[in-house]
Amino acid sequence: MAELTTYRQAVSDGIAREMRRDSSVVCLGEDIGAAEGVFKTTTGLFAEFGPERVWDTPISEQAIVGAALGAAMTGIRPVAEIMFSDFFACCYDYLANEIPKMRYMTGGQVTVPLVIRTANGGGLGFGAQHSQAVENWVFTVPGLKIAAPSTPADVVGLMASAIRSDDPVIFFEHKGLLASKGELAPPDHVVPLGEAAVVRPGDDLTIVALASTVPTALSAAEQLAGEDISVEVVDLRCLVPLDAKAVLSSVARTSRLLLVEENPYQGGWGATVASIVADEGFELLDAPIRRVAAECVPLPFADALEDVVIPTVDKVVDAVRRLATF
Amino acid sequence: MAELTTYRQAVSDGIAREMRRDSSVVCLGEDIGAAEGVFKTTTGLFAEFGPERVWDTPISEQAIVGAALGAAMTGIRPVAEIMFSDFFACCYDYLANEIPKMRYMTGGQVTVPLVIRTANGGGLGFGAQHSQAVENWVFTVPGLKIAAPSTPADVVGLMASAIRSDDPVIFFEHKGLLASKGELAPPDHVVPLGEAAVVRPGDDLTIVALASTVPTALSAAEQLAGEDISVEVVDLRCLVPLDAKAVLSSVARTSRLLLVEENPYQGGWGATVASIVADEGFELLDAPIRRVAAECVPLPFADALEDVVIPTVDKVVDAVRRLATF
Amino acid sequence: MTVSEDTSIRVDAGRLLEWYEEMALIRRTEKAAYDLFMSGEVKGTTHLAAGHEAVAVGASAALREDDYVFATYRGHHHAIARGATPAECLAELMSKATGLCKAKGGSMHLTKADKGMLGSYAIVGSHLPIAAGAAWSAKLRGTDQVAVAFFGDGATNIGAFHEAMNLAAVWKLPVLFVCENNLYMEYTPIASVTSVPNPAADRAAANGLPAEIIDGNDVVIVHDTVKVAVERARAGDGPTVIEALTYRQYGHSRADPAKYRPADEVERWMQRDPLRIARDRLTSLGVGEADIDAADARVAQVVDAAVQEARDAPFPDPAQALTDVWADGGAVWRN
Amino acid sequence: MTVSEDTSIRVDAGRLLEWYEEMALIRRTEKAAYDLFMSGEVKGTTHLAAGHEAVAVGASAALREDDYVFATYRGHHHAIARGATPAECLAELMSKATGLCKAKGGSMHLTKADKGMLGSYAIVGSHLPIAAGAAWSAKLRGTDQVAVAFFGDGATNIGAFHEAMNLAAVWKLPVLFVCENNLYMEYTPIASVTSVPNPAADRAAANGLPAEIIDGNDVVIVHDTVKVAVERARAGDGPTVIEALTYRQYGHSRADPAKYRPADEVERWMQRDPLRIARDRLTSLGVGEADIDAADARVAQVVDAAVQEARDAPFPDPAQALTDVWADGGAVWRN
Ligand SMILES: Cc1ncc(C[n+]2csc(CCOP(=O)(O)OP(=O)(O)O)c2C)c(N)n1
Ligand SMILES: Cc1ncc(C[n+]2csc(CCOP(=O)(O)OP(=O)(O)O)c2C)c(N)n1
Ligand SMILES: [Mg+2]
Ligand SMILES: [Mg+2]
Repeated sequence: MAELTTYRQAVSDGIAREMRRDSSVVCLGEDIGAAEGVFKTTTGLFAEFGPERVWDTPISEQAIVGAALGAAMTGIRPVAEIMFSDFFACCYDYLANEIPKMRYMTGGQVTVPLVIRTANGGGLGFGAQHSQAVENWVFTVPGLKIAAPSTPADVVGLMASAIRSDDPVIFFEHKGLLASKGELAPPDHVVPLGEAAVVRPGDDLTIVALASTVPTALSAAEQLAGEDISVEVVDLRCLVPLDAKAVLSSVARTSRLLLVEENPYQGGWGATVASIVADEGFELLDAPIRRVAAECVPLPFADALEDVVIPTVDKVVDAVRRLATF
Repeated sequence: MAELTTYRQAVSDGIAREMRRDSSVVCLGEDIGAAEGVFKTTTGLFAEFGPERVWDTPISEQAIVGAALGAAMTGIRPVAEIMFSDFFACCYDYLANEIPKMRYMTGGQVTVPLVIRTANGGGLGFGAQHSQAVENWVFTVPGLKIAAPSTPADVVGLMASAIRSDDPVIFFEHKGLLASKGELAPPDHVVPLGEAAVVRPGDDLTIVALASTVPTALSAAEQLAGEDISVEVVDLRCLVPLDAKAVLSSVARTSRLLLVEENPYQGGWGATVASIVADEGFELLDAPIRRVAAECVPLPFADALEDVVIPTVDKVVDAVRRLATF
Repeated sequence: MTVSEDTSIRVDAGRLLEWYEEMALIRRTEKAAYDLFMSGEVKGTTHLAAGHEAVAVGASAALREDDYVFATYRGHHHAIARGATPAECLAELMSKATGLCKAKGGSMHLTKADKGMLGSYAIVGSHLPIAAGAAWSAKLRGTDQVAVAFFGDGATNIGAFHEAMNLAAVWKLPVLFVCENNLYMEYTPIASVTSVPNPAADRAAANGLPAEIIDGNDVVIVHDTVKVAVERARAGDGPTVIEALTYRQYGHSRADPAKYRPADEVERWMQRDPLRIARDRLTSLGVGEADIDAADARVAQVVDAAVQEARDAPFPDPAQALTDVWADGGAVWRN
Repeated sequence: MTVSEDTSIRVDAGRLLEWYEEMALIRRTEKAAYDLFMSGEVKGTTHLAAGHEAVAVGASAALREDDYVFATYRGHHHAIARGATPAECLAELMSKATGLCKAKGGSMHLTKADKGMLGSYAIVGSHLPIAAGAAWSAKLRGTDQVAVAFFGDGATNIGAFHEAMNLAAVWKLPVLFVCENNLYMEYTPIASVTSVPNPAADRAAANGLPAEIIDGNDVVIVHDTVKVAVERARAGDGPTVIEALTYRQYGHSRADPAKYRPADEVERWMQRDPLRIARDRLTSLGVGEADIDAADARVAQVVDAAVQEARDAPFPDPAQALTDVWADGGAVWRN
């Protein structure tokens, strides 16, 4: 069996591999240097690459992302860290109005090869302003590629693609997965942006999941196997490019679709996937499309409350049971 | 027939009516005072209510919306203007992390009765950073009420509800509709938040539309009537609260649903509505759910290009024809 | 450190003893919070303000009951200084139904609205415009309330700080911007990412505002400085920036051992513990050690009881998760 | 106005005549843009820089070909000063396929990347951190390129300005922050919403930066000031803030008649037209009126031809709407 590593370590590894390959890759962010990141996801980078490649910034999210953009326009491949994805709101002008529109507005004159990495999602008890899963925020804006891996190997493989991409990529590292373990990525491991993975094959129903909801879906599938319900789990891995074909071809076999999203139901990414299937896959469906997403409330602090709000294995199992017998 | 007025004038009227009723209603924003707003949507307010009720601000979107929040927490009913809705990105922390979460995070201690008004949408040739329809940006965040009227009377009626609401309301005024005319709202006209309107009854297919896409849908419906396709047009008027019942009960009669959205397809509000119907209305449907939304690109400047990107009457007519014969 | 100790300051011994006790109460509550975090009874994260007590207590003593206070995620001291009990604070940290915010907020979001403590904000700098807005509201309503925003040195490099100062200055709002400069952001020294030596004070003139740099560990100096600024604000003379030099006695958050801080720096600041400074002042004012120790003993009792009370409190009813979004108490977003 | 005219400045007459011609070219192009807007051939909006020519031409003359320039929606002058032709600018405004940005950008987004003109930004202040990033890139790549960000007085109250200055100062980036202070935001006088008299310059010290306040209508003064700042930047001595006082000769945008401006103020500034100032300097340097008029005539010819060329150009192929999102030239977001 391959060696195991943590998702957290995979982040640093993935960045380091690219920094070794390409000297134009430069990191910036708050506390990422000597402190190695508040989530320890930039471990070893400062030691290996030094202050010319790993830059500590002030608490200035607009300056961080804005500077990354300016650098990307002029020959650097910046990898900017926004400590918590909730803080995307503090630099959203760059995410929504500047970065994704730059190439288009200039008629293709300017290319923006940058990565914005961020710790995303809940599960660590950080409360309403530090726990959100906000892939859907950036999903509203055309012009950004969006990766959200669920395993250490995918972290490395997608990081390689993200950093090598000539397009801007928003890279979500899930806080709740940081301590999880998985196979070490082999050398030169590259996962193309926009390819979903069938992480568990099944026949009765398709679950489409992303990042933290992949293990949730897998646990549910495992439990449901004991009830003779065969669930296929598709890990989208990216929202843009969106591997809609993978979803549609799974639904073509299972005829049933459940989306499991960490973001709130209203405006969630799963709604777009659902709408594609409700259009292009309408004739494939034998049952309603359902979404297990977060309740439409801010994230509460207490575990007892949080469990009511976010998708859990129980909720997924329950939803599958009801759909399977529809 | 009732007197006519413009949508633009209805905005000022709607605000003025509430300012007369309640002295705690205070406006702030860029160039809204003596200059009466760059879209002339605060006409007469400064003259009638003076500088103590109508405050010109610096170009500081965070300060505008942040100050509105602080004032709302302490006894004022601020009505803040963000000149173009694209600039929501410049104060998105307040829209996403502060305002909608305040009441919840404090366990109900603090109430936030504020309105943020903004000129939204395309059609005036202002390019990629001044033309977006961004209802979907705020729709990703639970805790905000969202109004987007399509007629002068609804502007007044929804403005009354928004300003009287003890919850935060994001109020979208559509730039492309400002010059359009409609019936003057009667005195004391109030349209409750969260009630859709069937603006054209029909039997064969339901179009759900919002703001600018309402007239687009109505034109399409008119044209299709000549082809003996009877289209029902539902004007959502609000995204939160969402009148899902109105949509479902229309679809219960027509069995066919088309959503017409100005925002891009990816992450659009229509996806959430589609997903509700694909779940709760699955058995009502005789055809796929379709969405005519903007293409997933930034908004181009030239009209010849913009027409390719945004929903047009032709695109709606075409989509309805194909769905009606499905 | 550029702080010159002003020995000419006069203060009533009885009042100072009250302040001492309040600071001790905060200190002991923070210690309890730390222990509860380490034992797993507080989950998530917590940012302790031990070392910063003089800022909260000194400032609070200069405010009226109906004034407004806005704090950061490192805000336990401000909640307590404004009258939140250790029991309700700890209950919040421990996810209990009796918490200040019904366990919906957590350590980073202590709020005690009925005491004018209008929240702890976890997005750096976000509350500065909000505090300006509360001050604007006071002005609009014609009260002479004042709003005070407390923030860290790290917050001085974020745009919202600049926007808030400018708006407050132009509108002459009754707001104080009080920086608790503890030399560090999370783990990075503020000096390494800031273009001026005094991150808050050196930015004041850019908005035409007066600034004071003070010893933030001396409760008397804090009180006296804030008092003057509050009077200015109430008189309609606008905002003041105060930069209070202080130091945190724990790490940034959670179990951070703060290894990035030089030992001699820590040592120097521990010598300048706000409780010790206050104790010295009390002694020199003739207050006996026994009286001070009695205050400590009272505090110990209160906090021990608070821990017990919080421990005994129930977790919230899960149904509470779907309340409190809207003013009607509910969370319904669609029909 | 605090500008003192420095009569000791020396400049080569030939060079100044070139600058004059360039300014005249901008002026005439703006006039053409105005006429085309009024006749409906330019749609949407347009923000003319007539009156601001000396800033663009003077600064540009102090830069190298490989330096970077970042401008605002009021940016035609910078595009032209960096080498964009009037024809390609007007074509962009007229939604033509031959426009600088293939008619995808429009008046507010002129960009000429191969001349280092890295864009016109329509969100106030947004480009200031971006310019700092380009300067950071130059530093990282070890070139000695400089980035210059031009912005309005209104932009000085937005957070991004503060963040950009601080980052640029801390990292000692080779960037210039050049404010075109024309006294107004859209319709509101900047003084009424700004806490200091010099909106840009008075904020520099807050980030440890040097500042200059200059006559932005005198191309020679602009050139000389920028030159010194550029040298500082290239030498690794960090950013400079320059506040150039100027005035717009049209309204804010579209057909705005700018009625909110007092007649005597307008009159005073029209007297200080940058073209007139340059013409006076030329005459005092001994350049004959005929030579200057010849420049005007050349410019008229170029711009008239440019209008014709832009008029004759085709509208873009609709298929172009779905290109240029990604580096592969396409816009595919799903399979
Ligand atoms: C906008 C934003 N960026 C980053 C963070 C992460 N963060 C939390 S506390 C902190 C350090 C803040 O330092 P300072 O303002 O000095 O306050 P202190 O913690 O020292 O009291 C950072 C970077 C945040 N909460 N918000
Ligand atoms: C963030 C943001 N807020 C508001 C606007 C609307 N707006 C466009 S130009 C302008 C005035 C800007 O004034 P100034 O910076 O002085 O530049 P000038 O137009 O005078 O050249 C405003 C408010 C905007 N584009 N971006
Ligand atoms: Mg600090
Ligand atoms: Mg201006």
